[in-house]
Amino acid sequence: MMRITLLIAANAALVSLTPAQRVAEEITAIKAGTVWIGNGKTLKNAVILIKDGRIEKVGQGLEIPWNAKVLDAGKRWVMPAWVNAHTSGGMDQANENIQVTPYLTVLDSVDPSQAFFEASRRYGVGTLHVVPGNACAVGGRGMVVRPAGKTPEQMALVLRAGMKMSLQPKRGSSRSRHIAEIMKAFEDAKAHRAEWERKKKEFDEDKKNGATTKKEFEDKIDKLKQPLLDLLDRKTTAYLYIPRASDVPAALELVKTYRLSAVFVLGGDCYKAIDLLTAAHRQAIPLILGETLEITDKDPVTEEEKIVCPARILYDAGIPFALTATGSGGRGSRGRGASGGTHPAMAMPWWQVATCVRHGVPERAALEAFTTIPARILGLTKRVGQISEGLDANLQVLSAAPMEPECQVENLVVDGILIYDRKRDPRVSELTGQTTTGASKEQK
Amino acid sequence: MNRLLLNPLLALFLPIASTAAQGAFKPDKLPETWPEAGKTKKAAKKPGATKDTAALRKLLGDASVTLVRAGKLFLPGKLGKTPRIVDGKKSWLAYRAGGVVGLFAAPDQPLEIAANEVKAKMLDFSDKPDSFAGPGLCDADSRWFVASDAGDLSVGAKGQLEIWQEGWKDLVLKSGITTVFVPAGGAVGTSGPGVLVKLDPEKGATQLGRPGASYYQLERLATRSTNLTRGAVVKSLRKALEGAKNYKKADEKWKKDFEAYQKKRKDFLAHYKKNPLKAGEEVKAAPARPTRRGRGRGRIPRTKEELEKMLERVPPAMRDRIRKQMEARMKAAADKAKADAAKAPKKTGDKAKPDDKKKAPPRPKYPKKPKHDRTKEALLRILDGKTVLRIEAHRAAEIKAVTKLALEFKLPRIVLVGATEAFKAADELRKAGALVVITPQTLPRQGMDTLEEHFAANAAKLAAAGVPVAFGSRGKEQGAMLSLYAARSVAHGMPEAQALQALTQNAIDAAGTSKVDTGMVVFSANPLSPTAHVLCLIRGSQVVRLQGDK
Amino acid sequence: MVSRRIAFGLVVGGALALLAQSATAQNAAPNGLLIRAGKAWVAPGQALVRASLLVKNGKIVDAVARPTNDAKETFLDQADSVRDFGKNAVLTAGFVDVHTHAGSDGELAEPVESFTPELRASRAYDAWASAWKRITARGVTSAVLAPDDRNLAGGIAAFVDPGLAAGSDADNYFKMSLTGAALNRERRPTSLMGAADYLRERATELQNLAPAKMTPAQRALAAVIGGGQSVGIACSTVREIHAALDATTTYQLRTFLIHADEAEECLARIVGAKVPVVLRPLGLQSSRKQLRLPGVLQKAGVAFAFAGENDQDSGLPGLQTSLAIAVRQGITAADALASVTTRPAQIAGQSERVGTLFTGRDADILVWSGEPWDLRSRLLAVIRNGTILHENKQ
Amino acid sequence: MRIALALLLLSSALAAQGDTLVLRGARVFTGQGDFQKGLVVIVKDGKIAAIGRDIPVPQGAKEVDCKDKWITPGFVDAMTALGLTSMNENEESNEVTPQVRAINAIDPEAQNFKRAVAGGVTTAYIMPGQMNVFGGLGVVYKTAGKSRVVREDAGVRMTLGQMPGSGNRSFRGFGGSPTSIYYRRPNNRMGTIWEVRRAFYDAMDVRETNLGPQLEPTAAQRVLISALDRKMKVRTTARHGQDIRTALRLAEEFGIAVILDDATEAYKTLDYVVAAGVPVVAGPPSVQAGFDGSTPHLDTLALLARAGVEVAISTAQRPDALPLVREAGFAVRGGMDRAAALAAVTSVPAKILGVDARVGSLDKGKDADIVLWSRHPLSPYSRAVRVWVDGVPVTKPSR
Repeated sequence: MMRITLLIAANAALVSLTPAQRVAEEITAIKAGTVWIGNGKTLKNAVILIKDGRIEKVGQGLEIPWNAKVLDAGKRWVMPAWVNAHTSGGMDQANENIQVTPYLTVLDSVDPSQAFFEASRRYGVGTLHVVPGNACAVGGRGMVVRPAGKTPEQMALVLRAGMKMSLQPKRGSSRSRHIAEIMKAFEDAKAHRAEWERKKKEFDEDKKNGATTKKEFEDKIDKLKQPLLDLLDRKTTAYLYIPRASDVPAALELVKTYRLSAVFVLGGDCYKAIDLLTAAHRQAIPLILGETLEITDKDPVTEEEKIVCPARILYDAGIPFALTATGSGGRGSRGRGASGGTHPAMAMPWWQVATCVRHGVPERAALEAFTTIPARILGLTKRVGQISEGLDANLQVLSAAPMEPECQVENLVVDGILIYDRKRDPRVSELTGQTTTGASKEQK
Repeated sequence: MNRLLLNPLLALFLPIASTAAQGAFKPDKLPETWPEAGKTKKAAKKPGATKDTAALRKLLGDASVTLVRAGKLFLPGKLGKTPRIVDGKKSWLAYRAGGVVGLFAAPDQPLEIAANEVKAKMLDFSDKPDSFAGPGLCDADSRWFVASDAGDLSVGAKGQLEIWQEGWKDLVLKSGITTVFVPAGGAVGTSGPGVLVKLDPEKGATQLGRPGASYYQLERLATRSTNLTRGAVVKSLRKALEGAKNYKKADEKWKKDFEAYQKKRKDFLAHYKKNPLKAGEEVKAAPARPTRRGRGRGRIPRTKEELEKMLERVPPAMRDRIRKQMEARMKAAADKAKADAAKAPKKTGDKAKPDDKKKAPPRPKYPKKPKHDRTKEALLRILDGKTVLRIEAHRAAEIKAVTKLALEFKLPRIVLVGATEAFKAADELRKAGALVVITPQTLPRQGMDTLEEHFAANAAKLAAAGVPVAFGSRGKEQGAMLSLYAARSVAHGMPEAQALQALTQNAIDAAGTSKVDTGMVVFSANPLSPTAHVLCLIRGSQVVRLQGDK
Repeated sequence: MVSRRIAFGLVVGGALALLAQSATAQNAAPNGLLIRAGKAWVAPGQALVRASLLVKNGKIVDAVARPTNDAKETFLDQADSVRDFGKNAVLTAGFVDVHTHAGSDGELAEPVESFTPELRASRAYDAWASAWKRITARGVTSAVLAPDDRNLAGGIAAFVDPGLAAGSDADNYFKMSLTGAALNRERRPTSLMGAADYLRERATELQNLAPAKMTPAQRALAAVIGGGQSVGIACSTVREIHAALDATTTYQLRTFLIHADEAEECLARIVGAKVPVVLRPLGLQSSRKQLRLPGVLQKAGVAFAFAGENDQDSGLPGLQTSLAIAVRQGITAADALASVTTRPAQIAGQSERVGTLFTGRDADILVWSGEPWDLRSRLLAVIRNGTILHENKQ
Repeated sequence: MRIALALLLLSSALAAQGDTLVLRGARVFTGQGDFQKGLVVIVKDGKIAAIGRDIPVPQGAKEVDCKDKWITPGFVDAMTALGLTSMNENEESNEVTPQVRAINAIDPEAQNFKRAVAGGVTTAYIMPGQMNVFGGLGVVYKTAGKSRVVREDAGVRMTLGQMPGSGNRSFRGFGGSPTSIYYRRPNNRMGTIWEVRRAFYDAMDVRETNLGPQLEPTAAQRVLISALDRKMKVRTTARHGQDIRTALRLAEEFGIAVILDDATEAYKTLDYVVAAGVPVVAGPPSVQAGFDGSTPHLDTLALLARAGVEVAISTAQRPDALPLVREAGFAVRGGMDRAAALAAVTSVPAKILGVDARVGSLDKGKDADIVLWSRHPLSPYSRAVRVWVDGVPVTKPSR
């Protein structure tokens, strides 16, 4: 029951969208040329039936009800919408300047009207796990959102998702002081709880011995330290950003000493510590790769430069990985520095998948890195990531197979609502001279 | 646990696991771990005939032993013994996984021993007259495996090294360096321990056990500071060491308070168990001590003399204005006191309170536990002598200040790095039992009068004065040239055995973990000469034989 | 009374005599000095065991190997003073530093104009600068003072005996530089393209110009084009080396490269051009590439020599360290010794005067306590033109 | 180890020069039209000996199996700064330096050559930077192999817009010392055009008044005279709409053979460009930030191709451009059809540079610059499996 009311609220909100998103129609059936299910299988000329925002049935030759609102994607590809497991886009200020702020949450700073969400719709991203930035030791709680909705609450899929942590020291402070601050925060939280338990035990003793007449123990654990204690009790998962390969041992040690349930978000050259990453994988720590998928690595002895793809190295080591678009790629072009700075194209998931395939990762593994694996990391395998019965209707319609150069995201359906149509995208018409009604502008 | 060590004296008798035996620290006598450098004792016995043939027979039966014979054999001086270069024809050098076992005289007549009994490996290079066998060399201050933007390793080098860096293989194969010590270093203050890294052409680089020397960075006083202020450089270290001592004292005090608290707690509960509180009553918390706030400023003087004494501190121009204000306040205070006295009821002097209330003990206050502080823990390990204190100092005044501090705090083992003007403070260094790591890379700063070819002459003079010396390359590729730079000290008068000792055992001692196996290396010539290259490497039981220089 | 005055006279007389004697020893070469030592590297790879050398008025007369230690040499009668340095002393020829700016830093570059071919370094040579004393104490008996790397065409280098005034015939090779130091300045040319174009412009001017009408600058350039005077081109990156070799082919120059740090990447072109290379001295500050370069050049068969540069006190003796590190990198001892004696002499075109201990050469002799490339051996004495310049007693 | 590699390549070059190659079984794009099945390519002595359906195969030829792979001629990048230190490498002592030659400053071992050849580009036009009004003479240069120069002095570079003036200081108050060489004209677009006109008029004076030896044209004027006689192409960098129209006006005024470079805002002045019939070397379509104030569009190349303009795709000396084959893929995403996009990186730039007799297409007698792709080259998944330059394999078979 709660599900439906939430849906209606979301539906109403979608319709009255900001002017930029004039597209919002309910879809209950999709005719598709080929459907990439998500577990490697593809169906030809299939029909997808949607009821109450969930996928009701997927199959060939299904009978479409007469009053269904149909989206005809006859000759096109239909895929599950991308799932981005770790991004700090969509907020104008992603970092606090105090190192340890576990009590903050992105719910207060996500801005639905940001261009980042418009770009996510254009690139076919259906689910985003928005977390604070990389500059704080303990950044705060993230949340899983969909790129449509007027307020953060309406966009939310999971209000309280992972806790963001980062081993990236602030400018000026050293790597070691950064780790020491994280440890100190954990030690303080533990000491605070130990003190609270001691006082409670003494209160019970007093009560038993009649030394006090109060009914029960009034002190409470400090609300600011509770999130850290949840981390220690493995109630929340820590998304730990590791900037460099030499930080991987420190990350593993942190996870071991405080027995955290963690997800490692790997920075540029973490692929060099591949044996430590295999150990992490064996401890069931999921790995997420950043945007730098082509790094020019200079051989110290022969000084030859070769292009290295971390995704290929993880694939060769048999470690499943998730890909992400951290939302920073889009902002202006960045020179391809020696460490392979991100090219603006890297903000588009299809380009990251293509880069991995070019470096030898099979297409299925690359596509799953943006669909089923991030869904599993976020624990939403029953909601997003695949096209199968019971899951949310998060689908994207592509103009051609991902391997074709002409492949574009034509439509994006989230929760059964069509929220993006390429022909009615103001930004595309501005960049290609066609007016929004398809006529080309240069006749003017 | 180690914080429970009582006072340093007790430390002498408790067997400290990780370091060699700690001799009682008498400033004049050299602590046992540092070899008697410079003053070569007359070799009592005939060279080569150190152990008799029975020991040799026992070793031959031991599979883990490797016996090496070459043109010349070098035995480093450990635990105070002097290093010796021995003619290889007449003796064998025995080596086991833990380190060099010793020199054994080759028996004149061949030993009758059954072939199958001989399980030890025998390597005979004595056919090459100028071949040379000795322990692997060690670079006392290397920058290998340091991340490119390391900036600072103050939590200690162990967690921060990029152990997968390549390019060090020719270091091992060409110049026989089998171990490097990567120091921590960072902003002013205590930094974590450095790391000894074992280099093996096959198995790659591995970091060795619990790191030893922890590094202290003195303030970088402006170069314009004069000799007078330079002594103050050690002020921050002194404060830190004293802080560590107080930390230990506070910890012990907390233990005692905690026991007292538990006792008080027990009888507090017992008392209320006998006569529990009635509803609504509460135990009065112990009366809080009046805080100091508000007592100093704005005090109103009670008598004329107090007023005059206070006015002395007031600048003369304002004195009469302040005197008028104060007198007005004194008068108002006096009137108020009189009014209160009149109003307050006379205190009844009766003692009729029920005895159990008077006897009722107040709720005991839990003693505040001192916060856990990692830096102070590190400094305590330095005070106990478990880790070596490693300080970079170049000027004579700084070096003298550091040695004075070491004597004052009875630090058994300190290492000075760089020490460009150490030759001026040679006897202070010898008294403090310090080891000096000479880094040829660091150019002398202005304001220092250095000798011609500064680092070689400096090393030779220190060795002559009995101060143990080690060499550090402070770089990556330059590590391969370390033995050449040590050779330059030989040209300045340092005996060759001392130079080799500086490249092997002293460098390991400077790393703070004295029990380290740097393996055995057989060179084609004396490692100090540039024509030397590595013929054979032995580490543990594994022998790597190299054909010429690949 | 009297005795005191006489004694006083004697003392003064003695001092004067002593002074006179040491003065004479300083400049006029003793006729017939016999030097005995354990070994003499008469030329790289050629050793005389138990050698004794006869030196007469600044030239080497004869060098012979004694059959036994105390056998008498045939020419013993000609020598009127004998110096025996002991049986493990080693004699070598004096080191030749083919590219140095010692003693006259700052005066060896014309900051305003980049193309100054007519400037002569011999004008900026300060024989009495203290730097020369330190350099001779480290074994350099003849050097070439070259203009700085900060000009496209710096001028003409000067072959000098450190400490002695330069003769009129001191002019040596022509110095050019294509390094960044010469180009990124606010004057023409500012880039390699500009430099090639500027050179082409200056060269075309000379084509139809009679020597009489040439300005000194043009005459200096004309002497170089066509292979007359040898040219030293300073270059370090691959692109600069290629530009230098292009200029060599277009104007048929007799070139040798100076520094050529990235020679390893364009080795094929250098081997093809058959040009010698003058390398930076090896020492504490050398990078991985510089340490590897001598070995690479020797394997490819490229002749190389070590320059002393300005050899500021880096804590190690200049050329001897380059020798030791070269041998450690795998260069044969003879080849390494040649790279500081005979090859620089060939490059400076003075191989018939310095570089070896053959008869008729200048008596520039170094006496070592052991093999020169072993850093454990000290320099016992430096003899230049037959006079013992420097001796350390230790 | 590096020398061994260099020698290996050298020796393999000599050895391979001799043996002939036969490439069979792949879909082949010859330079025009679309991919054709069943074509066999035979390579001998660094040249394409024969190409066709069923042609006799000389015995002793090395068979290269190219089953279900795609073959294209080596790509030609018509505007690059490969081997130069940066895209702004110029002789900055003077604003008009048409006589300076880029070939003097090329480092043949530069890493960007290796990256280019790994992306399938075998020939590149290298020209000086954009900081001078007249940058200098470019060179058509092979990105690998032994003999690298294809055509010297293949065009003089003229840069319009703000870039030539951006380094200069206009008046003393601006903190520049008058003696510095950068205290000079031009300082804006008008100044740049004025410098162009002055240079051309000086060259015309010298050309008309043939006074013999006294007034010999300087090297710079000789280049401009050959441009005026249409013997030398003028590569004009014009990004802004108004710069494109100024370039076309200068072409008419002086009768010079202009090639438009980088033409970012060509979609604004499409009719003028079509009318002028001038070839265009367009910039990389994947780059979203314009230069010099211009605003790029995704479909510029599609519009130019559809309007019949002779258009080539290049990386336009931009450090943030993707490899050329990816830029062609982005052009297709912008609406350009595949055959036109492939031609725009092979035969069309070769024709514009005047080297189509040797490179740019797979015909008999042309250089054997061949690239073997794992998929259709324009697909985002494609990878250059093997690249041959002059019949010699220059890339290690990639994983």
